[in-house]
Amino acid sequence: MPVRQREKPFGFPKPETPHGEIVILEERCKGCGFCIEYCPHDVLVLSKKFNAKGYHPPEVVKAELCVDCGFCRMICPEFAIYTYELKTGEKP
Amino acid sequence: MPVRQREKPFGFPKPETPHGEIVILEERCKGCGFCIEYCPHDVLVLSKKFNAKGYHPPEVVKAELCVDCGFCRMICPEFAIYTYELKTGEKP
Amino acid sequence: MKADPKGVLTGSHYIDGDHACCEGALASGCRFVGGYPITPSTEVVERFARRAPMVEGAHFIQMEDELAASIAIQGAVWAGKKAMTVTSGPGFSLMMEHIGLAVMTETPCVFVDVQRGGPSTGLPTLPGQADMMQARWGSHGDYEIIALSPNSPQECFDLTIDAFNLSEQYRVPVMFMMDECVGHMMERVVIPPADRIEITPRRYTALPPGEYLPFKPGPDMIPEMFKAGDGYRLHITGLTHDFKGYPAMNPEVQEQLVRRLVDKIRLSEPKIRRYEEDGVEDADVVVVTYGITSRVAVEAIEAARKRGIKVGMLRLVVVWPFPEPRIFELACRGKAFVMAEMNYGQIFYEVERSVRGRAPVVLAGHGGGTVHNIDDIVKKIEEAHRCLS
Amino acid sequence: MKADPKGVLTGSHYIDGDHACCEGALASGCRFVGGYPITPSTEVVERFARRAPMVEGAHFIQMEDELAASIAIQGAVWAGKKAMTVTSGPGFSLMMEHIGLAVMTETPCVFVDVQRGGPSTGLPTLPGQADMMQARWGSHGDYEIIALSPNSPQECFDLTIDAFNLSEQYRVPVMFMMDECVGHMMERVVIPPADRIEITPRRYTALPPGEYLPFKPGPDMIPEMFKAGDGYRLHITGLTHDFKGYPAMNPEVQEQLVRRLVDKIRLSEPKIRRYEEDGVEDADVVVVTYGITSRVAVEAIEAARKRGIKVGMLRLVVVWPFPEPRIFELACRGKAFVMAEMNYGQIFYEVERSVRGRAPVVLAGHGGGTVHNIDDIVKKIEEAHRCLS
Amino acid sequence: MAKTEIKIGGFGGQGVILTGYIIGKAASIFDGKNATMTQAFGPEARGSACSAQVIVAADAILYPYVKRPQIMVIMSQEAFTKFSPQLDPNGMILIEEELVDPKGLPPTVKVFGIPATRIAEELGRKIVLNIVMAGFFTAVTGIVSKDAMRKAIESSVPKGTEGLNLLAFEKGYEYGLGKVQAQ
Amino acid sequence: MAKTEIKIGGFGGQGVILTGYIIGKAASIFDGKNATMTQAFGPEARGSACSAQVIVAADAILYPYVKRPQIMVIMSQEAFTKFSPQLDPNGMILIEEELVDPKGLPPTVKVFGIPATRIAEELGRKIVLNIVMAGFFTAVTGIVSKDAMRKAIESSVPKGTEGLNLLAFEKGYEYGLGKVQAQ
Amino acid sequence: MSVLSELQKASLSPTPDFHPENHPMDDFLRMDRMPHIWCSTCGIGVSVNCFAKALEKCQIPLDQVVVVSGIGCTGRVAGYVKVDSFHTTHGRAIPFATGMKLANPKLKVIVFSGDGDIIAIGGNHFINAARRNIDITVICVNNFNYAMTGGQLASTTPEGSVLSTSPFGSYEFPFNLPFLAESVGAVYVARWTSLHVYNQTVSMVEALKKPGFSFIEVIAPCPTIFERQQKMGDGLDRLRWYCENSDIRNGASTKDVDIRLRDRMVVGKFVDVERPTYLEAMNAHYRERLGSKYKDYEG
Amino acid sequence: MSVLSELQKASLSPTPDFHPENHPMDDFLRMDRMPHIWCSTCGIGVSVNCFAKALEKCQIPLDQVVVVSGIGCTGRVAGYVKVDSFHTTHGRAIPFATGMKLANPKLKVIVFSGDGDIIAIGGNHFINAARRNIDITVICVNNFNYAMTGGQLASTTPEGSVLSTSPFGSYEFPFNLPFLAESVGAVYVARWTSLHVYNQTVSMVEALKKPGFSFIEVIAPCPTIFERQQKMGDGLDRLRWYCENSDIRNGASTKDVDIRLRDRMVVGKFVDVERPTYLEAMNAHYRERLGSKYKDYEG
Ligand SMILES: Cc1ncc(C[n+]2csc(CCOP(=O)(O)OP(=O)(O)O)c2C)c(N)n1
Ligand SMILES: Cc1ncc(C[n+]2csc(CCOP(=O)(O)OP(=O)(O)O)c2C)c(N)n1
Ligand code: SF4
Ligand code: SF4
Ligand code: SF4
Ligand code: SF4
Ligand code: SF4
Ligand code: SF4
Ligand SMILES: [Mg+2]
Ligand SMILES: [Mg+2]
Repeated sequence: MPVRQREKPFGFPKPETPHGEIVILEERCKGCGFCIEYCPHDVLVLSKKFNAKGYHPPEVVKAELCVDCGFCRMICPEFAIYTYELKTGEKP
Repeated sequence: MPVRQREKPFGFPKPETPHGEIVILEERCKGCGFCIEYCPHDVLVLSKKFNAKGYHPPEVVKAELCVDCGFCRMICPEFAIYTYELKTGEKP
Repeated sequence: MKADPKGVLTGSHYIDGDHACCEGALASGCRFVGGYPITPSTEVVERFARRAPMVEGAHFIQMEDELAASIAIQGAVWAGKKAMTVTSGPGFSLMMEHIGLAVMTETPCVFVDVQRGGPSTGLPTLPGQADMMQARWGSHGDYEIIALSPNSPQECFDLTIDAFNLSEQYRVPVMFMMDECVGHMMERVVIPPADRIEITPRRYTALPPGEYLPFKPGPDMIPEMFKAGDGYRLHITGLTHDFKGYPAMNPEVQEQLVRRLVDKIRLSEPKIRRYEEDGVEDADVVVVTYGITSRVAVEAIEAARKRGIKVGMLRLVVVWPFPEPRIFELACRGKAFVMAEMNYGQIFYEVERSVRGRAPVVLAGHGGGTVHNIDDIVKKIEEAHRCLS
Repeated sequence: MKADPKGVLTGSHYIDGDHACCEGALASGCRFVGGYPITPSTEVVERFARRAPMVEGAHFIQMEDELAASIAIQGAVWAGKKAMTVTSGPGFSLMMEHIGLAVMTETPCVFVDVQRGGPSTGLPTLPGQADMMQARWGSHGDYEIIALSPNSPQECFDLTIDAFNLSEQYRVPVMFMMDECVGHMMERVVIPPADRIEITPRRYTALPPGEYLPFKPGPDMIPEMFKAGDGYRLHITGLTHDFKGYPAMNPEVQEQLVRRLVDKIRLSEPKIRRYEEDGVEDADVVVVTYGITSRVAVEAIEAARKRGIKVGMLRLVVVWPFPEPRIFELACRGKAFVMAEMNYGQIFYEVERSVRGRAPVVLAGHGGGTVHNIDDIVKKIEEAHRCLS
Repeated sequence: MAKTEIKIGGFGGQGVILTGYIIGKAASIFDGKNATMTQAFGPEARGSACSAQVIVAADAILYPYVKRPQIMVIMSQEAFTKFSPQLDPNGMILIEEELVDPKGLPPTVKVFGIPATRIAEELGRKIVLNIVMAGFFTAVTGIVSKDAMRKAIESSVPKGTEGLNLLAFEKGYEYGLGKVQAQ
Repeated sequence: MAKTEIKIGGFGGQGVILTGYIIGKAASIFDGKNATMTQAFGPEARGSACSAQVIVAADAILYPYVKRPQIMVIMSQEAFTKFSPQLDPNGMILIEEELVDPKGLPPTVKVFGIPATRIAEELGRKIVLNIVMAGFFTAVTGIVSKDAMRKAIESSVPKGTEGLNLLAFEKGYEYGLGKVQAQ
Repeated sequence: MSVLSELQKASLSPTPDFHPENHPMDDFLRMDRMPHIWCSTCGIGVSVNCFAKALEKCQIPLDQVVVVSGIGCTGRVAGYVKVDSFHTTHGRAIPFATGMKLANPKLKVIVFSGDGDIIAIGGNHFINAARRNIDITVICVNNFNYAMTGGQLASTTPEGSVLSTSPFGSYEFPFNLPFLAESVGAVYVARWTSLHVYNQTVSMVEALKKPGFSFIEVIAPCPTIFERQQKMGDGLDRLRWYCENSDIRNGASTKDVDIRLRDRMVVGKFVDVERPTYLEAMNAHYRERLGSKYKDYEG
Repeated sequence: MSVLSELQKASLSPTPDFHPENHPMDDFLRMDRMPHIWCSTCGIGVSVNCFAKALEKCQIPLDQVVVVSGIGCTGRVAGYVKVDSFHTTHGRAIPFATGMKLANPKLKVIVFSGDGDIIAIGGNHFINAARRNIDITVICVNNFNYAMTGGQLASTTPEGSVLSTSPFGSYEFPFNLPFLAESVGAVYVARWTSLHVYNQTVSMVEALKKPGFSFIEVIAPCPTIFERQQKMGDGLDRLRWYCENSDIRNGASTKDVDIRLRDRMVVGKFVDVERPTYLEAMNAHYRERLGSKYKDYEG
C-alpha cells in the first residue's frame, strides 16, 4: 500500500484534541472499508464477523485514539458510523 | 455617415490593378445597397428605376474605377452582381 | 372558487384564438408558462410574456426546447402554480415523454397544441387536425387524458378555463387541441368579470404530514395533492409507486396504480363528456365533428338540408374521453354518420368503433392546409344518406 | 437479393431476443446503428457495438440522446446505409418527432422498441405491451407505419430481417415492437447461411440526374431513392414537398403527398398482412394476441379447450397495418373474440372496431410487469364464450 | 344585411393587417355585428402576411375564410394582380389610385380610388396611409359606422398617435364622401 | 420427458446466470431439446440479477417463466429462503452445502449437497464454483447430457479458461455421481 | 477555509433524545426505504452523506429544501432524502428544477444526479440553466458511465475506457465539465472525488449559499461497473488511487482540468464569481423598464 | 493570409460559355427556386454567397458536398444550394449530419443553420458533436433571435433586446458561442459579421479544409425583426455599425469575446488546434486494440 498522504490531497483538518466515542450501526454497513482505511488514527479494523447482509463491519480497536474528527462518519456511504464528543473522563 | 474604415475592420485585400467589368442582374436585386456602400471605389450608386419586385438596383457610374476586387459580388445576398477582369483596353 | 380578478381582462376584445387562449389561462389562474416558439402557437406565449409582468405572481420563461418547457411547468405545478405549455405538432411530439410523466405523477397542467399541417414540418402556417390520436396515444405506456377542442376565439377563452378546471379536478394533463385557423382568426371575445368565472382550486390535502399519503386515492379515485415547501417532505417519481409515492416495481402495484390512472378518467366519462348537438333527434345523418371543422360543417349541413336530407350535427367539445355511449345510442336509432375532420381518419376510427356496426360511417377528411371544401362534406353526407337506404 | 455473408453469423446460438435482433439487423444488411442505452433494449446495441468493428462497413455510435439517435440513422440512410435505432418506452417517446420525419421523407429505417412497463419511467426491467398505439399514432400529423411483434428470440432474428425488408420495400420507418420478456429470454436461435436469407435492396433510381424526380411515385405509389454523393444534388425536406422534393406549402400538394404516404401502406395491407392462425376455422372463440402474450395465450387456449370450449388463436405478426378484413370476416362467422395483450386495451380497440358489432370482444389485459396469468385469459375466453350463447 | 366579405391587400409595411383588424373590431366590438378576420401567412410566421380578410355579418359567421369578396381594398399593383380575379363581379374595389392601375376588371365592378399615400404624406406620416384608406372605406362602403371606426382606431393605434390617426381617418372619410356623392 | 423447470439462485458474483445459461445452451444447442432461460433483474439493469430460470422440454416451450420448479440449484442461504418455498414438493434441490442449510423443506423433496466453493478453491479459482455446481447438476438430474454440458461450457467460458472449467465440471460431476450412487 | 473548521466543530455531541441505534442524519433520510440500492464501495452514498452535512451546516430549514433527480443510480438520491424530492425523467431534472425554483423562489432547489443524466442527455438544459444563472445547485456524481443501465459509454467517459458500448475501449473524447460549466456562465464550479469528503461538503455549503447556478462535480467510484471493467479494483482501491493521484488546485484554469483515464487529476474549486441570478436580473430589469407599475416577482 | 489573396485572384474572367444574364454562382444555386425568401438586407444570403465562393476555392467536387439545415430562416439554406441538401427538424441538423458523415466519410458535410436551431434547441448536439470531433463544418448565422417564427428571444439574444417574448427587453444572459465551442473541443472557431465577406470566406475555406469539428459564427442582420425591434435601422445600417464597432482580434481568448447589445464586438479566428477526428481516433484505436483483424472503417 502506498504511503498515505492524508493531510494533503483531501485536505481534512488537523485532528483536534477532543476525544470521540464511536457508534457503529453494524447492520447498515456494507463493509466498504472506507472508514477503516481513512481514519487518521487507525482506530478501526475490519471485523471478522458478518452482518446479516454478509458484510464485515468495522470494529473499534483503538477507541482511545479517536479524536472525533468525523471523517469516518462523513465518508460512510451507508450512514453506518458516527462519533460524538466525549467530555474528558466521560464514558457513555 | 462615419468615416469608412474599409481596410481594417473587414480586412479585404488591397485593390489590385486589373480593371473589372460589372454585370448587374437587375431583376434579382433587392436594393439592399450593400454593393454600393462598400465598393471601395464608389463605382456604384442607387438607380432611380424600379425592378419588378419594386426595388432600386444599383447603377454603374464610374465603370472605369472598378478594379475587379469582387467585393460587390461577395456581399450581394441576391447573387445579383458580379464582375470579371477586362484585359486592358478590352470592352465586352 | 371564483377567479382571481388580477388575471381577468374583463371586457369585449377583438383578438385571435391564440390571444384568447392566453387570456383564458390567466383568468383560470395560470401563473406559469414555460414555452418554446412554434408557429402557429407562438402568439399564446407572446401574449403571456407581455402580460406576466403586470399580473402579480405570473411568470413566463422561454425554455431552450419543448422537452424543457413541458417539464418546467411540472416543476412549477409542484411548487404551487397552475401552469401550461403551448406548442404545435413538432413540439407536441417532443413533449410526449413528459405527458407520460404528468400522467404518472398526476400533475395537473395544460398542454396547448395549435395544430398545423403534418406530418413532420409539414405546413407550418396552415391548419390541420391530425394530432388528435397523438394527444390520446402519443406517450408510451397505458394512460388516459382529457382533450378539448375549441372552434372560435371565444371558445379558446372559455374552454381554456375548462381545461384548467378539468386538469385540477382529475389531476391529469389536459390537451387543448386548437388549430391554426382558430388560433389565428380574430373575433369578438367577451371576458366576463372575475366573479362570474368559476375556477377549480387545486385539491390540496388537509391532512398533516405523517398522516397524508400522496397517492392514496380519494372516493373519486383521485388522491389529494401537496406542494413542495409545505413540510410534507414527500417523494414523487415517474416509476411505478405505492400510496406513499415510493417506487414499487412489481406487477401488483402497477396494476393498482395504472388501472386507477386509466379508470379515473374512463369511469368519469359521463361527467367529463361535453358535446353540442343540433337537429340530431330527427336526423338521418349525423355529422360528427370538432374544432374549426364544426363551423364549416354547419354550412355543409345547411346545404344538405336544402337538398332535402335530414342532417344533424354532433360537435365534440371534449374529444377525449370519447362519448362512445352517445354515438352508439344514435347508431342504434338508425342514423348514419359522417365524420368531418382535417385528417385521413382519426376520430373517425372512434366513431366506427362506437357504432358497433349499427350504422354506416363515412369519413370527410383531407390532409389539412385549409378548412374543408363545403361541397366535399355535402357529398359525404349524401353518401352516408345513400347507405341508409 | 441474398444477404451479405459478412454480417451473417450462421449457426445455432443460445442467445436472447435482444441479441437475436442485433444479429437479424446485421444479417439484413444494417450497417449503422445510432443508439442510446435504455433498459431493456440496451443489449441490442451492446452487441452491435461489439460486432461492428469486425463487420466491414458497420458502424455503431452511441448518441447523446434519443433525439440524436433517431435522426443520426436517417443521415446514415441518406448516405447509403441501412440503419436502425433501438430503445424502450421513454426513449421511444423522444423519437416521435423523427418517426414523422422518416415518414415524410420516406426514409427506410427500423425503430426497435423493447417494451417495458409504463407510463413514464414505470417498470424499467419488466415487460409491457403498451406502446402499440404509440407506434401507430405517436407522431403529429397523419401517417401510416408498419409494425411487427416477435414472440421469441428466433423471431427477433427472423422478423428483424422482415422489418428491414418491409422498410426498404415501402420506404417507411418500421417499428419493431419487442417486449422485455422476449428481449431478455434466451432460446436457441438458428441463423441460416447468408444465401438462404432474402434481402430487399434499396430501391435506387436508375435514372440519371436531371430526369429523376425524387418524390414522383412509381406504379406501386413508392418513389425511387437516391443517395447523397451520387451526383443528383437534390433536396430533401420535412416540409410538404412536390415531386422535385421542393417545399410546396399548399393544400393541394399536401393532399397529394400525405394521402399517398397514407395510402401506400393502407392499400398494401393485403400484401403486408401477416398473422398466424391456429384452430380458428371451427373455433367459437378466437383469441387475438401478439408478442410474448401469444405464447402465454396458447397455454390458456389449451386449458380452455380442456374445459370444452372451441378456441382458436389469431396471432398478429404484423400488427400495423391491422388486418381488419380478416377480423371482420371471422366476426361475420359468429365467433367471439378475446384480445389478450399487456395493457388496458390498445389493439383491443382495433378488434372492436373491426368486428363492426358482429361479435363480442373481451379484453384480457393488465398493466404489465409480468406476462398474463393463464387463468385470467381462460376466464376471458369463458366470458366471451358465454356472450355467444 | 347578410354577410359581407372583404379582402384587403397590399405590400408589407402598408399596414394591411391593421386595416383589416380595425374594420373587424369596429364592426364587432362597436357596431355589435359579427366580424371574423383572418390573414395569410408566409412561410412560418415572419410577418410577411400581405392580405387580410374580414367577414362582417349580423348573424354568426361560420366558414372562416373569404370565398368571393364583395369588397376589396387594394394598395399595391401586385396585390391587385393576385387578388382582383376573386372579386365578386358585382362587388366594389377601393384602390390606392397612385399605386394601382385597375385594369381588366369586369364592367360591373365599382371602382373607387384615393391617393391615400399622398394624403398620408401630406399629414406628415406616410405610415398612416392605411388609416386614410380605412376612412375612405367607411365612407364608400357603409359597412361599418363612422363612430365605430373612430373608436376602433383610437383603441388600436399606439398611444400618442391617436390624433394623427383620427385626422387621417377623417381625410380619407371626407375624400370618400366626395367620391360617393360624385357618383 | 414433459417439461422440467429449473431455478438457480445465489448471490451476485457466484455466476448464477452463467450456470443457467450453460444448462440452457447444453439442452437446446447440444442435446437438441428446447430450453428457455430467463433471469430476474434488479432496478433497471445493473447486473444485480441473482436468479436464473431454465425450462427444458422436448416440445416447444410457451409460457416463458418457471412456475413451480422441479429442480432448484441454490448457492446462498438468502436464495434458499427466498426461493425454496416455490419448489415442487416432489422436486429436488441441489445446494452448496457449506453455504446453505436446507431447513424446513417438505420431506418429499430430495436434497443433494456439494461443497462446491471448497472444491473450486481447491482447483485454485473460487470463481469456478458455478461450473462445479453445473457438473454436480448434470450428474444428479440427468436433464442434460454430460457431453452437451461439456460443449456448452467450452463454448461459453472465456478463452484460455476452458481447461480449468472442464476440470471443475468433472469434479462436480464425479461428486454428483457418488452422491447419486450413495442414494 | 473557515467553513471547514466550522464543519469540524459541528461534530455532534449527544442530545437528550440520543439513540445510539440511529445515525444523526437519519432524520434526513427515508429510513423506511433503507437499505438503499447502491453497491458496496459505490461513491454515491458518500456524496449524500456530505450533502446531509452541508444542509445541516447551512441551516436551511429542510421543509424548504427540494432535491430533484433524473434517472440513474445517482438519480435515486431523490428517493432517499427526506425532503420534498422529485425523481423526474432522464436528463430533465434541471428544467424541472428551473420551473420549481421560478415558481417559488423561496425554495432551495438542488439537482442531484448522474453524469449521463446531467450532461449527456441533459446537456442542453445544463448549459441553458447555467447561462440564465438560475439559482440552483447542481451536484453531479460523475462515475464516468451510465451505471444504472449496466455500464455504457457516457459523455464523460475517459478515452480508452472499456464499457459495454465501448467493448474494445472508448475512443471518444470526454467533456471537461468544469471548463464547459464556466464557458456557459456557472458562478460556482468545483470538482472533488469521493475521498474529498470535507472539501465536497465545504463546496456544497458554499454552493448552497451562493445565489445563482452552482455546479459540483464529484468523481466517484462505480466499482460494480466502471472500476471492474477497467480492472481498477473496488471503490476502496479507487479511493486510494484518488488519494495518490489527485492534486488540489483551487482556482486552476478550467481549461487545464480535463481528465484522462490513468493520469493525475486536478480537483478543487475553480470558479467563484458574482453575477446576478435570473430572477435578480429580471426584477432589476423590470423595475427599470416598467417603473412603479412593476411589483418585484417573488413567486 | 494566403487564402485571402488567392480568393482575390479567383475573381473570374469570362469563360467561353459566358452568359452575362447568369451569375457565376448560379450553378451552385437552385435557380428554379429563386427568388429566395430572405428579406432585403438580410445577412443570410451574404453567407450563402461566401459559402459558394469557399466551396469553389476548396475545389471539393460539388457532388460530394452535403448541406444539412434545421428549421428557421437560415435553415432554408439547404433548400437553395444545389448540392445534396437536407432540411431536417428543428435543432437536429448536427446529429443528422453526424450520421451522414459517419456513414460515408467521403462526403463533405456542412451544417448551415440558425442560432436558435444550433444552439438553443440543438445545444446538446452541438456540444456532443464538438466533443467527439466529428469532421463537419458548422456555419451558424447568428441573428440574435428566432427569426422564422417572428422574432423571439434566443439563447444568443444580447441582454436588453426587445423581442416578442421579451417585449420589455430581455434579461437573460446570452451564450458566448466561441467560448462554449472551445470548451467542448471544437478545433476551429471563428466569428465574423456579414460585412466581413472575405474573412468569412477565408474561414469557411479553412474550416472546410480542416479535419474535425469546425465552427463559424456569422453575426448577421435580421432587419425585418431584430434590427427593427431594436430600432437599429435596416441591414445596411447594421453593416455600417459592424464596420465601426467590430475589432478583428485573431487568437483572442474566447472568454473575452462575449457580445453586448450596443458594445464593440470582437471578431476573428479564435481557435485553430489539432486533434484527431472521431473516425481517426476510432481507426487508430481499433488498429491498436484489434490488430490485423481490424480493417479501417471507411464507410
Ligand atoms: C429517455 C430515457 N432514455 C434512457 C433511459 C435509460 N437510462 C436510465 S438511467 C440512464 C443513465 C444513467 O447514467 P448516469 O446519469 O450517469 O447515472 P448513474 O447510473 O451512472 O449514476 C439511462 C440511459 C431512460 N430512463 N430514459
Ligand atoms: C420542434 C420544433 N420546435 C419549434 C419549431 C418552430 N421553429 C421554427 S424555426 C424556429 C427558430 C429559428 O431560429 P434560428 O435557428 O435562429 O433561425 P433564424 O430563423 O433566426 O434564421 C423555431 C423555434 C419547430 N419547427 N420545431
Ligand atoms: S472520528 Fe472516526 S475517523 Fe476520526 S479519529 Fe475517530 S474513528 Fe477515526
Ligand atoms: S464506511 Fe460505513 S459501510 Fe463502509 S465499512 Fe465503514 S461503517 Fe461500513
Ligand atoms: S469589383 Fe465591385 S466592389 Fe470592387 S471595385 Fe468593382 S464594382 Fe467596386
Ligand atoms: S448587393 Fe445585390 S441586392 Fe444589394 S443592391 Fe447590390 S446588387 Fe442589389
Ligand atoms: S452500479 Fe455503480 S453507480 Fe450504481 S450503485 Fe452500483 S457502484 Fe454505484
Ligand atoms: S426575417 Fe430576418 S432572418 Fe428571416 S429572412 Fe427576414 S431578415 Fe432574414
Ligand atoms: Mg454515471
Ligand atoms: Mg436566428
